[in-house]
Amino acid sequence: MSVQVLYFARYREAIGQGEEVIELNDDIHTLSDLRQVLLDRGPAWQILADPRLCCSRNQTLCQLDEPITDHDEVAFFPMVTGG
Amino acid sequence: MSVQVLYFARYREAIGQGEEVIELNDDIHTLSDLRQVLLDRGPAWQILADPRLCCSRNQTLCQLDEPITDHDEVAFFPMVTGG
Amino acid sequence: MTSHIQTGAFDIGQRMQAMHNNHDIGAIVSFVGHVRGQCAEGEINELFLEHYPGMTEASLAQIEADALAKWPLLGVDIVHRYGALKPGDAIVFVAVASPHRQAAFDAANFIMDLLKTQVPFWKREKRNGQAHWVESRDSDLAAAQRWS
Amino acid sequence: MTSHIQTGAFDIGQRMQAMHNNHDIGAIVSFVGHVRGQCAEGEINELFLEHYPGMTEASLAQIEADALAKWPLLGVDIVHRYGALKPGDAIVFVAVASPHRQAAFDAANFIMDLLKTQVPFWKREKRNGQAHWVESRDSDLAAAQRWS
Repeated sequence: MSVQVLYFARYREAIGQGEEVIELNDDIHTLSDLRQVLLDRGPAWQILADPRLCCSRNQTLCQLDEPITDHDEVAFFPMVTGG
Repeated sequence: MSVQVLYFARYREAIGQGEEVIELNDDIHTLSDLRQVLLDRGPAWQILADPRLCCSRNQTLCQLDEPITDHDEVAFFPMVTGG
Repeated sequence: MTSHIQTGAFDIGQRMQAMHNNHDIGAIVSFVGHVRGQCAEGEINELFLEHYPGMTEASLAQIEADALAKWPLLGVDIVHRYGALKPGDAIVFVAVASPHRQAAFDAANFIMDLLKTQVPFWKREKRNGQAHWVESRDSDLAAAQRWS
Repeated sequence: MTSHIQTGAFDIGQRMQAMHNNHDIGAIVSFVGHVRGQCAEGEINELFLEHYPGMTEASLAQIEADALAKWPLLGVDIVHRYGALKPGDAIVFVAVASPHRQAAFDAANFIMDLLKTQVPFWKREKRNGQAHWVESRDSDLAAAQRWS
């Protein structure tokens, strides 16, 4: 399956890109599985090990155990600081 | 002693006047004593028997047991409803 | 720290702008009270506000001082109208500036609760053509007691 | 019920005036957040706000819907800026109209608490010439949890 993945704020800066489309194997079922794929890419990606990492699926906040399906829009970002 | 007494809102309307100066005998010591003098004036003054009557001495909210002294400004009024 | 007791209308935008007079201010909370066109008893044609000149100003100054002692405020502005008002008219404006938002929210809420129960204003409504003095509400007394 | 995500400044007086669009409204509470000139770490030269287009609007719409389910509101207006801002600039405006004051205070407070913790905005400050992403505050999380 194919998902669009977005990164924001200091994650985006550390990773060096704001979005990408990723093709995932059949053994990837949750955002947690997807995050592990990204962590395995190398040092720049360790920012996603942030214990306070937030994530969303299709523009709704969710937990890492959220399942993902084909064509989802997924995002990883630090805790928000607006207002 | 001489005190200025003010009435507001529906008390003022019932009594038919907004302020007066009253000469008080030596046996009048508190706002409660003053109120009794006013109640003794007749039917129109019974509005001051209102159980939720409020009063002030020199423009500060107080209780009926507040002492009064010469030249005080005293007021009787219903519960406030501004804002 | 100011309070204005007046018969005339006031300019909310101008007052909001004047509140933001230094760069330590992070939050401004404002409250505007308006005359409603209806109440439980029917249509409101007119509202008349009586007050106690002198004591009104003194009690608002005391409430401002109490708010400043409770929260780290950088500004307070209070306007309250009296006399004849119509449905839709703004009666009261309270704005509070602070470095942080919760202090601004709490102080504005506190000032309104105390204003409703301690400042000598009385409302007379003309409803369905007849004049009635507005009754005080026990819920207002309860709200004011939260802060003591 | 509206929310506006924009780079440009907004006119507080005009928005306050637009909120008062019917005679059932008795109370309007507004919050304005401003960029401060100082923080604990030093002087702030510039603030840059990044956001997540699409999700920002969706999460504000959800917060508005939650507020409407909790309180009898007659109007909500939210404006949030993004991009480059300077000390003194207004970042965010939230206004709530209701028949009664406590609902307006509570709903505005609720919207700000949830906005601070659930809406995807991130602040980068330039302090003493160096850029830093602003850290989230545990006190903001605690404030949001009061409402759940």
